[in-house]
Amino acid sequence: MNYSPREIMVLAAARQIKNKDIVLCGTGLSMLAAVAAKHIYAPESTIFFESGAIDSGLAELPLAVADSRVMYKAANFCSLVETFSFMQNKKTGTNIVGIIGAAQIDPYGNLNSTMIGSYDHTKVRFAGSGGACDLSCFVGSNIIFMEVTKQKFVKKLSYLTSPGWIQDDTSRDQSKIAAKGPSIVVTDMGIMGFDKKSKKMFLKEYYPGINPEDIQKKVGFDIDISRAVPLSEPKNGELKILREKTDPEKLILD
Amino acid sequence: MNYSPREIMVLAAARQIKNKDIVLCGTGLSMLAAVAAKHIYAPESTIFFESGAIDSGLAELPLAVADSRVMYKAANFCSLVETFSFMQNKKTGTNIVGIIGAAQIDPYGNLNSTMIGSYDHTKVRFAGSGGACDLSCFVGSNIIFMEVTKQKFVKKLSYLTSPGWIQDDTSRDQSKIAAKGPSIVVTDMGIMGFDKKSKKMFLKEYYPGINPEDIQKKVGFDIDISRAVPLSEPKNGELKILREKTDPEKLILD
Amino acid sequence: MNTGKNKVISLSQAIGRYVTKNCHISIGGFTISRNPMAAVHEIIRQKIKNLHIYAHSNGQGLDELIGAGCISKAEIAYAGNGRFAPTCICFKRHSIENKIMVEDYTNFQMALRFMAGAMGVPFLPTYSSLGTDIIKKWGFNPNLRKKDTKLASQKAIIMENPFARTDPGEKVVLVPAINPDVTIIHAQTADATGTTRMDGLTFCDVDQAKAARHTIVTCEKIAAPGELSQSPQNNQLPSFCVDAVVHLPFGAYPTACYGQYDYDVQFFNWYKKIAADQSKFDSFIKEYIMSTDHSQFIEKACGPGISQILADPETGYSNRTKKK
Amino acid sequence: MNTGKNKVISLSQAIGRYVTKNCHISIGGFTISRNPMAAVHEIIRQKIKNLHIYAHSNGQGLDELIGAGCISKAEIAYAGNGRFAPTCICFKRHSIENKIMVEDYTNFQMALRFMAGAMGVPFLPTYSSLGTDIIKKWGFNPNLRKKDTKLASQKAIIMENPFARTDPGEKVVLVPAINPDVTIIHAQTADATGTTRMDGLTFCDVDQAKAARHTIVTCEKIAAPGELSQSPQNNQLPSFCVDAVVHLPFGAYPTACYGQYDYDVQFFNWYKKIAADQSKFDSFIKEYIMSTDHSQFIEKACGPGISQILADPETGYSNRTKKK
Repeated sequence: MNYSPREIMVLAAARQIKNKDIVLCGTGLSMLAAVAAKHIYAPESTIFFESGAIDSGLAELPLAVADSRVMYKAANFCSLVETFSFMQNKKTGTNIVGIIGAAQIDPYGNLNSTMIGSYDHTKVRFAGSGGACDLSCFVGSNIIFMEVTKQKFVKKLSYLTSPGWIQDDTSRDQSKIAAKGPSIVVTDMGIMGFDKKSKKMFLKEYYPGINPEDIQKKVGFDIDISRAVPLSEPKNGELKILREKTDPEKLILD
Repeated sequence: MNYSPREIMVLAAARQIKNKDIVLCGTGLSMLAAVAAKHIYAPESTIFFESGAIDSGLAELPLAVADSRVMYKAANFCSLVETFSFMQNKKTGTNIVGIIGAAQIDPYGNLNSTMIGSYDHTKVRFAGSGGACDLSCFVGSNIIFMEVTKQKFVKKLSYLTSPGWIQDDTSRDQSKIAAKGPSIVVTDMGIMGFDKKSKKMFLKEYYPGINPEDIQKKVGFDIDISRAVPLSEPKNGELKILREKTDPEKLILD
Repeated sequence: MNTGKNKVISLSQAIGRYVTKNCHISIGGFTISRNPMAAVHEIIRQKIKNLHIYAHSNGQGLDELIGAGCISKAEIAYAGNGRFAPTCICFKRHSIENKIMVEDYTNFQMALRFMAGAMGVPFLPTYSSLGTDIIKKWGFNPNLRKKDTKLASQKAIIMENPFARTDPGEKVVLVPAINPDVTIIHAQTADATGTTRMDGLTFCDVDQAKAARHTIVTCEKIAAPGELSQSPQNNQLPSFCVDAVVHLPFGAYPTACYGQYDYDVQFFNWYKKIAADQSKFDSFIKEYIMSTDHSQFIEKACGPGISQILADPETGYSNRTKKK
Repeated sequence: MNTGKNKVISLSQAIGRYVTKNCHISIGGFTISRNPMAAVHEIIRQKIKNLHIYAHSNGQGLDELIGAGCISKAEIAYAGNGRFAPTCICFKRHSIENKIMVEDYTNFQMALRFMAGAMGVPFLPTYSSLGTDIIKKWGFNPNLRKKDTKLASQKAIIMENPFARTDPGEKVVLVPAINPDVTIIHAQTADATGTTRMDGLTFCDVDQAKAARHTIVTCEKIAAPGELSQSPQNNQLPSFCVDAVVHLPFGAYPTACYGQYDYDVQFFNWYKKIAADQSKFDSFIKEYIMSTDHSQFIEKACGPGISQILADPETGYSNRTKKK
C-alpha cells in the first residue's frame, strides 16, 4: 500500500499517544494525529481542543479549533481560562500531551511562532503564541509536529515563543519552569528526540526510503544522525483506518 | 393599621432601595426588605443572593440563601467567585447595595460576626464572615440591619469581621479600602446614620412611639440623639403589600 | 488520578480508598443544599479521624463531621444553616470547647483559594479583608504553619499592587491556594467515566473538585454512555477530574438536591435539639449512622416522609404553599 | 452602566454611543466563530479610528478592523483563521509595514487579563511564559507605557511566590488586568434587559463583557421577557453587565454562529485573495461595507448562498458530508 509523507507523519505522531493521555491539539495534521490515535492506538485517550471542547463527537473534521464541529456532542465545554487551567493544574496537567507546530524550531526544541526580524522591525509575522507557549510551560513531553526545511529548523530563533529545553539540561529549572521539556519532534522525514544530557536534538528514527543524510542537509544546524534507526512502513490496516475514518473527505491529507 | 417592630424595620430598610440597585441580601428579614422594595418602592431593582442566583422568581420564600427556592426562574446562576467578583468589579459594584446583619456593631459601624473572647480562647462563636466582610470591603453604602440590644451595640468588638468606618474618616483610606463605608443602620427602634466628619453613629430617625432616650439606653456606647427626627407610620398600603405579597405564610414576619 | 473509563464503585470503597486519617478534605454544597451527606455519614461510619476540612459555607455536612469528632481543623468562611441554625450547633460547641481549631476567611477568599488550587497557581489576589481581624488574627500560628507543611505557609499576605501608578500603590491581599487531598461532591447526574452534571446553583463545587488530588462524585442518577454529550454546556466536570462515581439516590438528604428533593424541615427541626447536646448527638450517630447503611439511614430518618420532600418537577423543590 | 430595563437600540446608535475614537475595545469570538462582524462593519462604516484592541484569538473581526485602518495598537495572543489563514492576512501586512503596534501575550495570559478585569483585581498570576521572549520583548516600551496611562504600567512582572517554603521560591508571572472601554459580543439570544445566552463554546466572551466599562450584545434573537429564566444555567451574562442589545440576525457572518449558521467557506476563500492586496481590500470595504447596511451586506456577500450555510438543527453546523 502506498502512503504519503503526511500519512506516515500523522501515524508516527499518533503512535506516541497512550490510552491515559488527554491530547491537546490544534487543527490540521495535529488533529488528524489525535483522531487517528483514538481510532488505532489509544481508544481511551481524550481529545481536548484549545478552544474549550473536550471529547468532541467529531462527526466532521473541523477546520479551526473554534469550528462548530468541535462543539457537537462534546462531553464538556470550557472557557479559555478553564482550558488552560487544566494544563497548569498538576493533577490534570501531567496527563496532558500537546501536539504543537511552529514556524521555527532550534536545536533545543524551542519554538518561534511569533515573528522574524527584530521585535520592533518585523520582517515576517506569524499568528503568535496562541496556546503554544502555555502548553510548553505547563505540560511535560509535548509532541512537536513540523515539516523539515532549512527555514524551519534553524540555529537561532528570532523570537522564543515557546520554551523547549532552552539551552541545556538545567535551563528550564533555572527559569523555574516546572514541567519537563519536549520529548519528540515528528516530521515528514523522521522522528527527532533530545539527548538526555545535552538536550540537543538528534535523529532517532527515519521513515522508509529516507536517507538520514538528506535530513541533515535540510536541517539548518548540526544534528546527530549516528543513533538513527529506520522506522518500519505503516501497516495497511493503519493506513486504511487513517484514510477511511479520520479524513474520509481528504480535507487535510491531500 | 397595627404593625410590629419587625414590619416597620423591614419597610424602613426597603425604602432605602432604588430602582437601579442590585440588592445583595441574606435570608430572613434582610431578604424580606429586598422583596418588599421590589413590590413597593423599586420595582426595577434586582435581587442577588450571595449563593449565586440573580433575579430569582421567588414563588416561595427561601429559608437559606442556597435554598432551591432561589434557583427557580432565576435570570442567572453564578459560581461564588463570579458572585463576589461582581461586587469587587467597580462597574457592577457601584450599583450593588448589601443588606447585612451581624452579631455585634461598634460606633463606627464595624461588624463582628465571628466570635467573642480571644481568637484562641473562644467564649461565644458565630457563623463567621460569610460574604459580609467581602461586601463591606467592596461595596459603598451598605445597609446594616440589626436589632438594638446592649449585647449587639458595643463599644469595642472582640473581632472585627467586616470593616465599617474603622475608627475615623480616614481609616478606610489608610487601610486602602476603595469603597465607602456603611451609610445606614436600620434597627427595630429607628435608623442610625454616621456623622460626616467623625464617622460615629448617630440617631437619625426613630419609629413612632419610640423614645430616643430608650434607644440610647439600649446602645452600649454614647450615641448622639440630638439630631433625631420621628419617622412617620407605615402606610396601610405598604403594610398590606408586605403582608400579602412578601411573606403570606408568615414564615419570617411572625 | 483515575484515568479508567468505568469509575463506578461502592460508597464504602470510595471513602475507604481516598479518605484516610489526617486527610485534608473539602465537601460540596452550601448550608442546607446539596451537601454530600451519604459520603459524610460513611466517613463517620469508617471512623476516619483527624481530618482537616476546607469549607466556604458547608452547613450540615460540616456540622455532622465535627459533632462525630472526625475534624480536628477547619478553614471556613461561614458555618450556619440558614433559618435552622444561625450558627451550626456542633461547630459552635466544639469551637468553644477547643475541640477543633478554626481559621476564618471570607466566602470570597475561600472561593478564590479553591479557584487558585483549580488553576494550579499558588495564590490569588483580592481587596477583601483589608483592615480586618481576618488578616490580623491567625487560627494556625506561624509556628504550626512552619511545622505542618500541608498548611499554607501564611494565612494571607498583604502586598502592594506592583502595577500601580502611584507610590505607595494600593494594597492587595493574596490568599493561598487550596489543594485538598479529596473533594467529595453530590451531583444530580454523572456517567461511568466521571463526566458530571449539577443542576441549579453549583456554588464552589467545580473548583473544589478541580483543586483536589482526588475527587469523589456521588450522584442521584448514572447517565448512559454518551447521554451527557447531548448538552455539554450543562456538564461541569470532565471525566479526567473525577476518580470515583458512586450511585446514591438521596445522597444529599437531609439537605436539598435541586430538581430531585427538598431539604427535610422536620429532620432539621429535630436535629437542632439533638445537636445541642453531645450525648444525644452521640446516640444519634450510634443509632442512625453506625448501625445503618445509606438506604437504611434514609428509611430511619425520613421513612414515608420522603414523599413529602420530593421535588415538584416544575419548581425543583417541594411546594410548601401547594401542600397547605 | 445602563441600568434601564429596555436596552434594545439600533446598531448605528450602539456603536456611535459607545465606540469612540481612541477607545480601547475587545470583541468576542474565536478565529472563524461568533465574531461580532456586523458591529465590526459598523465601526468601519462610522470611520472610528485609532482604536486599541485586546484579543486572544479573534481572527476575522480583528483582521477586517486592521485592514480598514481602524486599529493602531493590538494586544493579542493569536491572529489566525484556522485553515483559511494560518496568519491573518491584513494583520500580517500591517505588522510588517509598522501600521499597527503589536504586543504579544499567550492565549492563557490574555484570558487571565480579561478575567482579572472581570474580577476587579489589578493582576492575576500564572507560570506561563517564564524564560521566553513574551516576557523579555515589549511591543510598547516603558516610556510609552509611562506616558499613556491607559496602558498597563508594565507588560508583565516576574515575582517570587511569597508563599513558597523554599528560598528563593519559585517564580510566577503577574499579568495586568484589562478593562476595555467597550466589549462587543455576538450571542444567539438576549432579552431586552440584557440577559444574554450563548450556545456552544463561550471562549472568553463572558469575562470580556464583565471586564468592560460598556458592553454591547448583538444577537440573532431577542427573547420574550422572562423566557430566559426558564433555564438560568444557560445564561452567561446578567442584565446589569449589558448596556446595549442590538437585534442582528446573521450578525456573526461570515464567521460561524453555533446552532444558527456555519462560517462561509466561499467567502473566506474569496477574502484570502482580497485581503492579500490592500487596494483590493480597500475596494471591498468601499463596495461591501461603506455603501451598505447590515442586511444589504449579507445580501451582497452571500445572497442565496445563505441557505447553504444554515445550521442543521441536530449538529449545529451546515453538514458538509450530507450535502455531497
